[in-house]
Amino acid sequence: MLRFKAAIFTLLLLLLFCLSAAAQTAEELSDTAALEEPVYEIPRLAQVTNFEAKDSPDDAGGEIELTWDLSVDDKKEDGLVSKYVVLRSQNPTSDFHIVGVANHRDSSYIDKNLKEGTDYYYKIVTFPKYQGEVRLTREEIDPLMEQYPELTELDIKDVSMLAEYDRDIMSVFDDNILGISRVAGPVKSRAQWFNSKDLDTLIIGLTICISVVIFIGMARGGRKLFLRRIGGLQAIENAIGRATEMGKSILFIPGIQDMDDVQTVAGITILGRIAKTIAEYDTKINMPVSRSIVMTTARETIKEAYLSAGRPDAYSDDMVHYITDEQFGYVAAVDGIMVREKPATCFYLGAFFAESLIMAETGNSIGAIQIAGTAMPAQLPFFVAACDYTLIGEELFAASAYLSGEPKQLGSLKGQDVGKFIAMVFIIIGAVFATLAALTGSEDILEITNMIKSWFSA
Amino acid sequence: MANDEKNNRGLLDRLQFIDRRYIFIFIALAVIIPLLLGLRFEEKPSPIVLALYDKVDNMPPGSRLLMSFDYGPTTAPEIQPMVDVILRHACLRGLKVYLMAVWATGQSLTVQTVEDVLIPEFPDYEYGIDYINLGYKAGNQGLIRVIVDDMKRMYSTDANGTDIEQVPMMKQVESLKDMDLIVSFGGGFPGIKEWILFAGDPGAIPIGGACTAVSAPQLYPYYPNQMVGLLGGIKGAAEYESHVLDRYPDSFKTKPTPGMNMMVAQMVAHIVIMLFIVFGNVMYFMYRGKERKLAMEK
Amino acid sequence: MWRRTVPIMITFIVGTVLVVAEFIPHKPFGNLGEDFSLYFDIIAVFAFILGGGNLCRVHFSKVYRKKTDWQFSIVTLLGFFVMLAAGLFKIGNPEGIQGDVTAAGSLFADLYDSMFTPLQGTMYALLAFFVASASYRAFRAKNIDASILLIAAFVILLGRTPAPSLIADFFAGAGITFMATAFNFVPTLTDWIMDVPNLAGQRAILIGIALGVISMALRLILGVERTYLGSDSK
Amino acid sequence: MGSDLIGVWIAAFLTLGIMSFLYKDNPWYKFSEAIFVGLSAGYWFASLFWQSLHAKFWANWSPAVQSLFQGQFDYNLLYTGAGILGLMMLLRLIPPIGWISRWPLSVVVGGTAGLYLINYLVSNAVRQIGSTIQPVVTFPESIGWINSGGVIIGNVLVFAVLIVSLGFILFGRNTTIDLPTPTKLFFFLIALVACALGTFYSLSMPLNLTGLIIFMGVFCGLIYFFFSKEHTGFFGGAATVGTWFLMVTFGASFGYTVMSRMSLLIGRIDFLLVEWLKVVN
Repeated sequence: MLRFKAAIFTLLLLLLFCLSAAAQTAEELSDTAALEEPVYEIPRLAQVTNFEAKDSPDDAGGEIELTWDLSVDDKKEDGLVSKYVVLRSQNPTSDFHIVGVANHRDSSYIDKNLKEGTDYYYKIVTFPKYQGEVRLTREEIDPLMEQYPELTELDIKDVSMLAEYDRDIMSVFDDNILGISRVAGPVKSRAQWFNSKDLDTLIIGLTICISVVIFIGMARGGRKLFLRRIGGLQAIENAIGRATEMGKSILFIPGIQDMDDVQTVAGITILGRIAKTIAEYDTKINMPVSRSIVMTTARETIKEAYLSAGRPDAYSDDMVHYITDEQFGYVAAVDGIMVREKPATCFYLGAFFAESLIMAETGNSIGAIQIAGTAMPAQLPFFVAACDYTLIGEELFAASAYLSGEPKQLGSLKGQDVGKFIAMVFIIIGAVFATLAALTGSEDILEITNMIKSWFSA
Repeated sequence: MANDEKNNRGLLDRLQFIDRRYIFIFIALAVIIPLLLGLRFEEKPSPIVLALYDKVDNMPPGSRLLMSFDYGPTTAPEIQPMVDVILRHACLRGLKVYLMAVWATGQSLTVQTVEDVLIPEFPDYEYGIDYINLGYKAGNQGLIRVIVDDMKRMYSTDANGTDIEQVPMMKQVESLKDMDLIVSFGGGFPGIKEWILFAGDPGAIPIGGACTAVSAPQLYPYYPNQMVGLLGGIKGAAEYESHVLDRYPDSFKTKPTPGMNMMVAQMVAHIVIMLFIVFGNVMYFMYRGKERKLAMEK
Repeated sequence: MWRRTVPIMITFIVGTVLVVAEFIPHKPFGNLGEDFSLYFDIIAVFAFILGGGNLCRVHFSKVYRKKTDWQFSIVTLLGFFVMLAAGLFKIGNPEGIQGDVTAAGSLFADLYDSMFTPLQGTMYALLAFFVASASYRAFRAKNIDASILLIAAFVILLGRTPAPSLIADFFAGAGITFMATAFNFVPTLTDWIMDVPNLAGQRAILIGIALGVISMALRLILGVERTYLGSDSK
Repeated sequence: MGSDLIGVWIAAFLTLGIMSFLYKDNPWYKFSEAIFVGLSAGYWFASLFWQSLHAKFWANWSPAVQSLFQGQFDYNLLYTGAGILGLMMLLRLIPPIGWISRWPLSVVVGGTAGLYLINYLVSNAVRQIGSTIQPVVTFPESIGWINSGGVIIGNVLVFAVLIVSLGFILFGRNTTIDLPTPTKLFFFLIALVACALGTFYSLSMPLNLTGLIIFMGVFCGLIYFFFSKEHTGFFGGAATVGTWFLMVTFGASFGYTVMSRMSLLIGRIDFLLVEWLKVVN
C-alpha cells in the first residue's frame, strides 16, 4: 500500500513537473480528467514463473522461443490478467522495449526477425485488465505512440491506462509497478541445417523413392515386370487410327496450367508418345495452348516425335498455337475450333478447372472420341460423365511410362505400387490400434495409435 | 442422307438420343420463367439463418452494423441478394450502417448498393449520420488486425475523401470493438474466416456471415461459438427474405426479393435436370426391352 | 552434349536441390521454393513474347491470305492491341504511369468491366446447360458402375433442394407415414454420402495421385523421362 | 448515365453472342469469341508485364545493380539469373541457337518436379494416410448427421455395402475366387447371418461403424490403382469395390456442383432481364 501511495505521489509530482515544463500540453491536460478525477490505480499482478528463452528449433534463424508458467492471477478462466507484454533488450539491466504481446492464458511467444548471433535478454510483464473508460483522446495518444513506437503493440485502452498512470510511459515498464518476471537470457538465435520435425517425412519419402529407383534399376537389368492393362491407354491407338481413317484431325488439350504444374508436364510426356503414333499414321494434330512455355515445350516434343518416326518433313510449328492465358477465353476459342474443324479425336490430358465440362460436352456433340486424364479431383466426375475414357489421377502420371514401353519407365510404376502397399499396411495397422483404443479405452493402446499417427502428421 | 437416317429411326430411338438443344431450352425456360413471373415460395429459415436474423432484429435502433463487401462481380449474383436484404432489414430497424470492403472489387459494389438500395428506398437515411461508406483498403487480414484496435490509423478519410473526423457517426468509433455486429459478405480469402479469427475472436465482436453455397460447409464449424449466424448462397438469402417478409409484411411487401425468386429458379432447374435423368433412364430401359425382344424374335 | 546432356544435368541438379532444400531451414535453402516460383513468373513473362507473337502471326497470316473467317481475325488483333496499349501505357489511369494497372477509371479497367467480365461470366454460365445435358446422357443405369454413379448423384441433387421435405409433407398428409419418414431421411443420407463414401473415394484418389507424382518427378529428375526436351538435331 | 447504358448494351450483346453458341456456331459467336481471345491475351500480358516483370523483377533487380556499383552485394542480385533464363527463352526466335531455350525449360521442369515431389508427399500422401488412421468402430458421438438417427441408417448401409461387396467378390463374373460353389454359398450365408445380427444389434445399441466404410473405401480404392497385379480373384473383387467407391465419389461431387453452376446462369439471366431489358424489378 505504501508503495502505491508513493507511486501516486511520484505521478502527481511528475504531472506537476510536466505542467510547468511543457506549457502547450499542459493547457490541454490541466483542466481535463487528469487532475480532477482520481488517477487510475494499476493493480499489481503476480509475475510469471519458470520463464525461459531459447533458440527456436528447426527454423531458418532469427527466432527465439519464450515459455513460461501462467501467473497465479491468470489461473482461473476469468482472471485479472489481460495480456503478457514481452520486453527485449540487448543488455541484461536496461533498455527493455516492448516487442510483442501474448494473450492471457497463453504460455509461449515466438520473437521473430532477430539478428542471428546477437545476445538478447527478455522480460515478461503481467498486464492487468482495464476496468474504466478510455479517457485520453487521439490527440494525446498519437504523440505518445510516435515517441514510443513499440506501444503500437498495445491497445489504445492499455496505452491510455498507462498514460494516466504515468506520463513517462516506458518507465512504467522499468519500475516495479507491474508484475515483472526475472530476466531470461542471454540467448542467441541460430539457423538449423536440418528440420528435425520433417524426419518422419524424410524416412517415408526416402522409402518410396528408393523403391522406385530399385525397381527402375531391376527393370534396366532385364528383369521382366508384369503390368496390367489400362483401358484408356488401349483406346489411344484406336482413337488415332479412327481419325486417320476418317481423314480428320486430332485435338490435343494439355490443360490450362503452365509448365510449373506437374500435370501439364505429364500431359506433355504423353503427347510425346501419342505424337509418334500420329506421325507414323500421317494424321494431323491440332494443339491450341493457353501458356507460352507450354507452346515452346510442346513444339520441341512433337518435333522430336516426328523425327524419331522418320518424318521430320511432315512437322510444322503451326501444329501448336497459342491462344490466350485466360481460362474462359481459351475455352471459347477451343469450342470454336471443335465445331468448325470437327476433330475425330480429342485428348484432354493435364490440369483442368471448371472449363473441363464445357470442352468435353462440345466434343461429345461433334461425335469425337474423347480421352481425358487429370489429377484434379473436382473435375474427374465431369470427364467420367462426358468422355469415352478417363485416366483417373494416378493413371495420368503412369500413362507416359506405360506408352513408352521402356523397361526402366515401367519399373518406376512397380515402385509406385510399393508405395501403395506401404500406405495400406500402415492404414491397417493404424486402424487396428485405433479401434482397439476406442473400444477398450486403454491409454497404452491410445498412445501407440497416436505415435503411429504422428509419423503421418507432417 | 443424314435426314433419312433420322427419319428411319424409331420414336424411342430418337427420344433416347434426344438433341441436347431441347434440354438447353428446358433449362433456359426453367430459369427464365420463374424469374419473369417473380415466383416465390415461402422458406422456413434454418436455425443458422434465424440466428443472424434475430441478432439484427434485436439490436436497438442506433446500434452500429458494419457490412464488409468481400466479393467480386463473378459471385455477385449469389451474394448481392443477401447484401440487399440485410441492408434493408438494418435500415428498417434504424441501425447505423458502416460499409467497407477488404476486396478491391468490393469498392464499386458498395457504391452500387448504396445507389440501388439505400438512397431510393430509405430517403431519410443521411450520409455521415446514418450510414457511411469507408471504401476499400489494401492489407487483407492485416487490415482487420489493425482496425480491431484502432480504426483511424487505417481510415483517415471515407470513400469520398472526406476527413473522417468531420463525420458525425465516426466520432464515437475508436475501433471495431465499438461495432455491435459485423457481417462479412463472401466466403473467399480474405473473408468471413479472417473476420472471425482476427476481429471476432480477439475483440469479442459478434460476427455474422453470408457466402456462396459452395464455401458454406467450410464455415459451419464456426457456428454458434465464433459466428452469430450464416447465410449460405441463394438458399440462405431466400430464407432470410422470407422471414423478413413474414415479420414485416407492410414494409417489405413492395420490396424485391431476388433471393426467393432465384431460389425458385434454382429449384425448378434442379427438378428439370432430375426429370431428364428419370426420363432418360425410362427411355433407355424401354429401348433395351424392345431390342431384347427383337433379338429373341430373330 | 550442350543440347541434351546439359539440360538433363540442369533438371537433375535443380530438382535435387529443391527436394533437399525442403529439409533445410538454413539460408539460402529455407525459401528456395518461393524463389523458384518467382523465377518461374519472370521466365513466363519473357516467354509470353513468344506466345503473343504466335497469336499475331496466326491471325495476320489469316487476314493476309484471306482464309475463312479472316474478318474475325481483325477483331482479335484489334482487341489484343487495344487492351495491350491500354495496359502497358496505362491510358486514362487517374494516377498516370505510377498508378496500379487495374486502377478504377483507366481504359484498362473500363474494358475489363464492360467486356471482359460479361464474356467470362457467360462462358462460365454455359456450364449450367452442359451440366444438364451431360447428366441426361451419362446418368443411365447401363451397368453397376453407372447405376452407382446415378444413384449417388440423384440423392445429392435431391438433397440439395427443398423437394424431399415437400414430398414428405405430401405423404404425411396422405397418411403414408412410411414414405414420409423415408423422404425425411434424404438430407441425412445426402450428408452421409458426402461424409463417408465420398470422403473415402477422395482419399484413395489423393493418395494415388501423390504416388503418381512422386514417381513421375523421380523419372524427370533422374532423366529417365526426357520427351519434353526434344531431339538432339536441329 | 449515358456511358453506363452503352456498357450495359455492350455487355448484353456479348452475353447473348456467347449464349448463341448453344444453338450452333454462328458469326455472332465468332465475333464474341474473337474479341474475347484478343482482349484477354492483351489483358494477361499487360498485367504480367506490370505485376511480374516490373513489380517482381525490375523493382528488385535494378536497385541491386545500383548498389553493386557502389560496391555492395545485394541478395536481390540473384534475380539476374531469372532475367538471363528469360532471355534464353527468347533465343528461340533465332533458329540456329534456338536450342538454348531448353536450358530455362529444364530449370522449370526440374524445379517443378522437385517441388511437387515434396508437396504431394507431404500434403497428399502422408496427411491423407494419417487422417485415415481412425477407429473403424466407435461409440457414437453426437455430431452432425449422426444425431438424427444417422447412426442406424449409416450402419444399415454399412452392412448392405459389406454384404453386396462380399457377394460380388464371391460370385461376380470375371473376378470370382476359385472355390467350389457350395463352399462359397456357405461363406456367404455366414456373412449374411453376421450382417443381419449386426444390423439388429446396431439398432438396439448403436455403434458408429462409418469408420469401417471409410477404411474399406480407401483400401479398395488403392487396390484399384495397383498396376502390377491383374484384377482377378480377391484382388479383382476388391478393385471392383474400389471402383464403386470412386463412382460414388464422382456422382456425389457432380450432384454437389450442379447447384453452384445454376446460380451462375441465374446471375447472367438476371443481368439480361433486370439490368438490360428492365422487365423485372
